[in-house]
Amino acid sequence: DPVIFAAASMKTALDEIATEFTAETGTKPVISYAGSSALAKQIDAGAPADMFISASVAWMDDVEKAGMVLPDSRKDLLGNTLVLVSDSEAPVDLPKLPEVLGDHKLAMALVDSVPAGQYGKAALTFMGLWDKVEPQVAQADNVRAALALVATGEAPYGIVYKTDAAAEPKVHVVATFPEDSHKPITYPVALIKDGPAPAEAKAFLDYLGTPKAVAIFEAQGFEVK
Amino acid sequence: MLEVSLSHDFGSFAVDVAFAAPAGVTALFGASGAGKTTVINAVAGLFRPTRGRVVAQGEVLLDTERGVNLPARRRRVGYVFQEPRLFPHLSVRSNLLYGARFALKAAPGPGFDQVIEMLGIGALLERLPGALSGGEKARVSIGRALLSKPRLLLMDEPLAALDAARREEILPFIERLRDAGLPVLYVSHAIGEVARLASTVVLLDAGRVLAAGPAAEVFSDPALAPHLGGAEAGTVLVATVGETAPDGLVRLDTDAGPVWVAESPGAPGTRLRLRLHASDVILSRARPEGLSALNILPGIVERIEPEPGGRAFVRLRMGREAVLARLTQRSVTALGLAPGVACHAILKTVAVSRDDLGAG
Amino acid sequence: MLEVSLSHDFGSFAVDVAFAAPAGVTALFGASGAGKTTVINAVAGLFRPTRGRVVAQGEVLLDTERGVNLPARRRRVGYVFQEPRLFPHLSVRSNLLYGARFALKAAPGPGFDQVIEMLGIGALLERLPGALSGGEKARVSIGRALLSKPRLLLMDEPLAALDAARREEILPFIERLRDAGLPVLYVSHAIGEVARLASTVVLLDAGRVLAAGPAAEVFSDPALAPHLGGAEAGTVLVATVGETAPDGLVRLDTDAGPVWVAESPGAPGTRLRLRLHASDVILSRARPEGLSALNILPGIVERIEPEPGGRAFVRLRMGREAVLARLTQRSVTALGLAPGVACHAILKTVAVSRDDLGAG
Amino acid sequence: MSFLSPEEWTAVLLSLKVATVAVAASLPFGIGVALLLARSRLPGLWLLNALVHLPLILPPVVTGYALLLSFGRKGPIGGFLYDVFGLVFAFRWTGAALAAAVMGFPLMVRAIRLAIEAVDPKLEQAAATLGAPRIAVFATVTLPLILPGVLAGAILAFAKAMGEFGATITFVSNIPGQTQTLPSAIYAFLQIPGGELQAARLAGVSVVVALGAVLISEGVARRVAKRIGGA
Amino acid sequence: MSFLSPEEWTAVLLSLKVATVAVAASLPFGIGVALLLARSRLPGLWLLNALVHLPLILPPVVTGYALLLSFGRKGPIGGFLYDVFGLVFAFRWTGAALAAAVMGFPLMVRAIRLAIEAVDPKLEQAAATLGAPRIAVFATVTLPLILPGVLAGAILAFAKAMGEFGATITFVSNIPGQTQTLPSAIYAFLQIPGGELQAARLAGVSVVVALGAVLISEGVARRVAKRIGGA
Ligand SMILES: Nc1ncnc2c1ncn2[C@@H]1O[C@H](COP(=O)(O)OP(=O)(O)OP(=O)(O)O)[C@@H](O)[C@H]1O
Ligand SMILES: Nc1ncnc2c1ncn2[C@@H]1O[C@H](COP(=O)(O)OP(=O)(O)OP(=O)(O)O)[C@@H](O)[C@H]1O
Ligand SMILES: [Mg+2]
Ligand SMILES: [Mg+2]
Repeated sequence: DPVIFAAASMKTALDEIATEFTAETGTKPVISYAGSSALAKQIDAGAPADMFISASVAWMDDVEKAGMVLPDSRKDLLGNTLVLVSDSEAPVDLPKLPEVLGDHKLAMALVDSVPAGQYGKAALTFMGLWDKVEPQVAQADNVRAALALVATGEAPYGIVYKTDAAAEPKVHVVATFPEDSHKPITYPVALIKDGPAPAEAKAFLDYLGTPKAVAIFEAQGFEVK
Repeated sequence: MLEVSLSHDFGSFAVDVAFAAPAGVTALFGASGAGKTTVINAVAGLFRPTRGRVVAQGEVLLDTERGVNLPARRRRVGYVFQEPRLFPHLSVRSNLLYGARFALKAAPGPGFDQVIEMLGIGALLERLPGALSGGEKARVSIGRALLSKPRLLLMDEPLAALDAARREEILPFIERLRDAGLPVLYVSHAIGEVARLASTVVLLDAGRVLAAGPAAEVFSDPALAPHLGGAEAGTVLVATVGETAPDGLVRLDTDAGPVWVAESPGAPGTRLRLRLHASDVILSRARPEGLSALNILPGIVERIEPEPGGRAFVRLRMGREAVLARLTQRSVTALGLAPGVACHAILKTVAVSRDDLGAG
Repeated sequence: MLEVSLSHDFGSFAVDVAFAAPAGVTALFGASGAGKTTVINAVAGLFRPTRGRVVAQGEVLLDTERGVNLPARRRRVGYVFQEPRLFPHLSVRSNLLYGARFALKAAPGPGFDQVIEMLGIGALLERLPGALSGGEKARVSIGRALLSKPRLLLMDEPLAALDAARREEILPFIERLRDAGLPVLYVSHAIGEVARLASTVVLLDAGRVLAAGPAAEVFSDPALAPHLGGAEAGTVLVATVGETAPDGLVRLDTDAGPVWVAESPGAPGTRLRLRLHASDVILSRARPEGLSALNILPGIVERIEPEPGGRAFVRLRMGREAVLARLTQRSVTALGLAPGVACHAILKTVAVSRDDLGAG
Repeated sequence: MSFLSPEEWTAVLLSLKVATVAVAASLPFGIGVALLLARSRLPGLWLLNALVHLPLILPPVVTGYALLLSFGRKGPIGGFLYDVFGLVFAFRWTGAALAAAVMGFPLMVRAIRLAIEAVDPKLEQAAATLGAPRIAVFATVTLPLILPGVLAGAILAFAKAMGEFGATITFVSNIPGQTQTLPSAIYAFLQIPGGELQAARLAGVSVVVALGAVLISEGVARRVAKRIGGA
Repeated sequence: MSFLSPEEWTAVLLSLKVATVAVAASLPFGIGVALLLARSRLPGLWLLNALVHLPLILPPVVTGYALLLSFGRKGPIGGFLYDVFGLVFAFRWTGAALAAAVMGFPLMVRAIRLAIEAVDPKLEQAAATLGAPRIAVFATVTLPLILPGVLAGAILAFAKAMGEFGATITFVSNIPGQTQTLPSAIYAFLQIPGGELQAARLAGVSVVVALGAVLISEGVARRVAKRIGGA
């Protein structure tokens, strides 16, 4: 069976698609969910993976640079949107964020290393807000943890992906960052050399483009590229 | 005054003991495994028997029936354990002073310097107990109990690890404490120690009291001799210290007649208990002449109790006192001894050692 | 044959000891803290002195100069520690049998049943050591050492925690082992035990050898009496077991004359050592008549050594032997004793106890 | 120190502070809980025992999440502590210390408990017969005798605190200068391609600092043990 | 069991297997290292001591990464073990066990060492005078006496193994049926929107299973300790 290394944030959608795929083909993809960085390093170290779905362009670049990617198999699979969430419903005018925030915390993923954090920092910098909010930024090790800080009320605001915000009833999207404020959010996918089941992996990669799969991705809030 | 009664079943061993200890030293005597330590632990509050009652000087320490069980820390007993149980992390000095800080300031008790001097542990004060010799540990352990100013002293074979000379320095100290009114419950296998210290003896056997009473009675009972070790049977005479002769010998006046001893047991008029080993007493029908033995006491044969191994105990009545002699059957026959026959008991002065003289 | 020499400085205490122990029991005798355990530990291989040499039966166990230091496990000594050191997690039976599995199959040694019977620990076999009484632990510890089939027995106050009766059962067993050729290094504060068992005595004082030699010599040396406890001085006579009379008494033939005893010390012809306590000997110028004492030995006064406290040691020469008597000065004067005077030594039969008879 | 950026230097100091405070503050509780578990016969103690083990059994993230829910400003305990004592854990170094203390607690308790269970009750009995009240027996006999265990527990907890990351970042996030400990900084470097060298550099610092502390405490512990072991 | 999906059920069993194997396989080494650290006077031992502490001091991710680099198929040790013994750790459950063993090792060693340091050398001396060779002394005296410590160490390591996540997922990834342990599964749920309940459910399972094992071993340890403690 094909072994898929996928960013942990895709679990819901990918599990569902895999179930459909199994029903149709009888092939059962084995999906290992972990942080993109861990997965990339494992692939570099010779992990028996057929496919890598990364939440970060940089880590896919890394794997590609290491020569692990099957030529021409890489493509951008999904896109996402960056939003400001809060535990209150009142919409926020982004340029007023520093005032609205006061001396409270703004929850983000690690701004220098985790993609969601990097995108968020870029967006805030682009809008000229970064310097003002920087001291108040609480960086979590991933988007989900940042969201949890908002959901529990520890931080009144947070910057997360739309996909995360959608599933958490305790938070509300109070603003959306303009697309041009940061590099496009992209989830690249690629087939990996020397995997245990290359043919089935290829089939699953193709299946990710079928309308059924696209519908599932979109239901989770992803943009399918 | 100490009253002890307890019963407990360990499964393989059961104790069922009751005795009363008047003031002074009460010796618990008995074979290994007889239950001595068990009894002492119950008095100390370290062992709670199924049923039991311990009353010390009027205060109820334990009464299982009424649900009274004073914790060990409030019983104010000074316990010299059978094994030393020193605190390994504290210096000898801190071990010795451990109990002092919890003791009543006003309570009487020996002083620190006096105790370390008596025990000969002055040079050890800053050492840790770990590297002490067996006897040194035992001495520190005695000192620790003494310095806690107890109102009752429990001593479980305190001198077993010590040499005769050292023992000779510690015993008078215990005697002085006893004479100052401190009740002592004393376990020992050395009958000399017991005879010297104890006014009361409780003889234990397999968890039961075999005999209990004044030391004189218990020790002169030929029936108990096997439990005491036959060689150790003897009589205890009540004596008063008399004149000291120019040659240094001291006359003790007893109901059986004067006895000259070489040890100085106290000022004239002091009342003492004098122990005569039955094996040390020689009998003669006629009054012997020209012997080195100075003590010749006349008496009447009262009872002859044959012993296995060709020996016999002969009890001589001398006024209100009685003296036990241990002879061969051959001598009994040769001398024609029989109840009612008059004869003399011969006793060497030097056979009376310090161990045989206890304060009355 | 055991040769021991060692010197070591603990800072507060220094040992510097050398002695040779011929076959039989060698007693280490000395006050608490004299260094007895230290010496024994060096022989066992548990303590490595700065300089030292230990040779047992020709084999070098330790020689610091030549860098030889046989580990304890290969010395095959049976060590009865001063404190019991039983394995707390093993039953009494497993403790006893611990050494057996490592012992040479062919080595001689007492049997299991024999040992537990002698020690009276048959009922304890399945118990854990934790809840044993002090004396029970001591006995198991003795058994454990005996059952390891050692070629050398080290016993550090093995009987200190035991009652007289139990001691009386164990001592003959040790005597038998000794007679079977097992060398024993024996520490005890009980001079009776030492006199009975030991052919050689090493007297230690503050880490140094004060006297070493045959037991008879050490014990009859009046100069050493204070170190032994004055009451314990005495003479050791070489004796041969003679006839047993119908009344059960046994005649021992000595160079000083016949001595009747009540204890049965062995078959006729057996050679023994007979210890006479100086305090037990009565002197008379004329041969006394009609006394219960059966043993009357004629002799000549050889030396009179006054003692403080109005006493004196009188040495009587009797053929090739000498007997020490301890009298009051008053008696010395009254009897007109002086070197060269003929007199009789009177000794009670029952005063010779089992403790005073040791195999030659 | 040019080898470390000022921010990293701050992270090093913060890690040390967090670990030290975590150990110091949890030690009394650790001893108390160990005593209860080793000595008490209360019926519900298995629950306490279970609770103590939880941070070991659960992934650190879960523990961090649980801390957030209970000790957060809106959490039941956190709210109470804030209202009554003005204590705030969220986004503060105190929170990092709390997380580290909780994560190290099972290790600390276990070591101390092991030591308590090895104490010879006969010595405590001896102290009692000498008139020592229960607290004095503990302070003068039990505590000195378990000192090697207490130190071992403290060392384990300290080392754990120096390395703790999952629960800490989940609970108090990563605010440079306030809650960014060394492990967070290391983690951050591992999240960017090519950050391994940087991560290794910080890991090296962490190892030197923490091991230094551990080995020094070891020395102390060894001396203490020797002193007592002479018995 | 409908409460758990078949995959989750597999993860539970795998976690138990991994933890058990990790503890069982590392125990001999743990005892050996503890013995060395407690007893030996070799000069370089502080290094071994440091090495043992490392997994505690470093963030688990770093340990996992270090394992990946050295025990991976391309790593120096991993390559050697594969070439010589055919042993593969990377991306196998054996690797998860290795990671768990390494992470639990400091805890195990510390507990055992504490127990060894508390053994009365006089008992070992007694065994030696009775002729017991060194190994026999260890097997018949030392080992039984440190059993409570060994059990405590094993329990700590087992609990840790049941909760280990950072090093495991970094080293062997999170492959269902092969390397997906309970903590990895919990982690995965925590990474997706609305996964908290699922995570909590699995955490509950983990707690029940691991605590069950821990409390049972506790009972055993307690009985052992009591047997010896009677001394
Ligand atoms: N490691 C050590 N450091 C300092 N002094 C020591 C050490 N070991 C023993 N000693 C001292 O050496 C002396 C002799 O000790 P040892 O145990 O040999 O005495 P002992 O003759 O057996 O006495 P006891 O009859 O009391 O058992 C003691 O004073 C003891 O305190
Ligand atoms: N917890 C227990 N379980 C079973 N038996 C016990 C327990 N405690 C004591 N015993 C037994 O009770 C008996 C009496 O013990 P104790 O310690 O009182 O004896 P002792 O008279 O002090 O003997 P010793 O002179 O040898 O010290 C012993 O046979 C001992 O084995
Ligand atoms: Mg006892
Ligand atoms: Mg000694």
